[in-house]
Amino acid sequence: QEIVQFMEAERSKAKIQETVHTFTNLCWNKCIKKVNSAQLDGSEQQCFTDCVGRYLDTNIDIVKM
Amino acid sequence: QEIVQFMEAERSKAKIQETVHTFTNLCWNKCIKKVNSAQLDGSEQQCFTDCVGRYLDTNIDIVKM
Amino acid sequence: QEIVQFMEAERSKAKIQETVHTFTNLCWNKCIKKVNSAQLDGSEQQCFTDCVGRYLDTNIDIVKM
Amino acid sequence: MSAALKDNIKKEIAAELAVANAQQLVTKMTENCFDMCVPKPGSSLSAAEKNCTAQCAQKYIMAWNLVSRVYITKLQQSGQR
Amino acid sequence: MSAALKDNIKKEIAAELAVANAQQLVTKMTENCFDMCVPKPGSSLSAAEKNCTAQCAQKYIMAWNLVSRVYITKLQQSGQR
Amino acid sequence: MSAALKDNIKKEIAAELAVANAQQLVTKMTENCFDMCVPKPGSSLSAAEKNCTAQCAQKYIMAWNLVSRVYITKLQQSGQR
Repeated sequence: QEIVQFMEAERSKAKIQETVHTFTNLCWNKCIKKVNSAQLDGSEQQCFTDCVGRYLDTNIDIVKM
Repeated sequence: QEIVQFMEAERSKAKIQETVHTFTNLCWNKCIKKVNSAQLDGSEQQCFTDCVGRYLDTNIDIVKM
Repeated sequence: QEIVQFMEAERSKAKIQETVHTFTNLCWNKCIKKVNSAQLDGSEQQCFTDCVGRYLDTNIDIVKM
Repeated sequence: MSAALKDNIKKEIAAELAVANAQQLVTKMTENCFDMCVPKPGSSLSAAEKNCTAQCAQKYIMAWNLVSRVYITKLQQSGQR
Repeated sequence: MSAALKDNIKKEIAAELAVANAQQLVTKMTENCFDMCVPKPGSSLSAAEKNCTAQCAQKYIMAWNLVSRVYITKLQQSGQR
Repeated sequence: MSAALKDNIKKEIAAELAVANAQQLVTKMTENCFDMCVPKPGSSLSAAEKNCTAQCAQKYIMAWNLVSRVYITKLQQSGQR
């Protein structure tokens, strides 16, 4: 059962990573209009942080409705 | 076999619901430009009805080609 | 094992076709702005050819990074 | 298999389908309403954004129900299943 | 297994793949051509919309075939499979 | 099962997940960076397009890592798993 437990943990990790892919793609479209450097500048970082936060807030508000 | 039959029926229901999700999303983008109320007004209702209808017509025309 | 081999070949064919669907859709959005004829004219053909080529180049550059 | 057991299995299958359908609906609603109501996410949802999201979600459910009715009617008319 | 049976199985597998591929093509064509040719759906398809859709669908198939040729050539050049 | 065998199985499972995740990341990066950096594909990638793609890819990875940190923090705060 140690292996089964490990697989469960990996599966939940995979699910989280899948969501991270979805959010990165969605927030990329909102936050990055063009590419000027290889870095995320301060306002871009803020935009991604806010984008994920507000998306989750929106999701919670909708589920609670 | 009663259970098998029931599962078949549920599966075909799930397939229909999946199509309804696809159509709602697609027609939402065509019919709703901004949100002013919690209702679907008359012209929005007409737009969704026409969107589903013409999408199916287009699909049939393409298959018949 | 003849059947197994055949299935492998078919599966790899299916994977290629899946990629062709993805590329056709992606390049359609880049290359076709409106429909004036049932043919692909010369510049549209060039656009699809370049679109697939440059997409693969971009993919290779990213993987090599 | 007893009739009671069969009923239980049916209920479980139906419930699982209903949950999957509801999750899909919530995901699509969130995607579309976030996109429409929160174009520039800030440090918290404003009252206007919350209001827009709530209206949008209700509208989305109404649209889903309408599309469902229209599609099922079309399926029945064309005799497809 | 007899050669005839093997052949039958192969044909069935190939047919299933071909059907799945054709369905995927029809779905993508319908999505893209509906989007392009029917921007504002009305109570029925107009002659112009029907004409656009027919041209669009033929164009889409030509594009699919071209992309397929280009991609397979690239795969062969790079020695990948 | 021996501890060594268990360890091997775990390593294989973890490696498979890591590969799937990396492939998904490369696919999404290619899609988004090609879309942004190569609006009109020509006969080869220009220096400017290659430069844009390289910067875009690094930016995308930084964005992925940031989103991952933010999302996991939110999950922990809400006590969900």
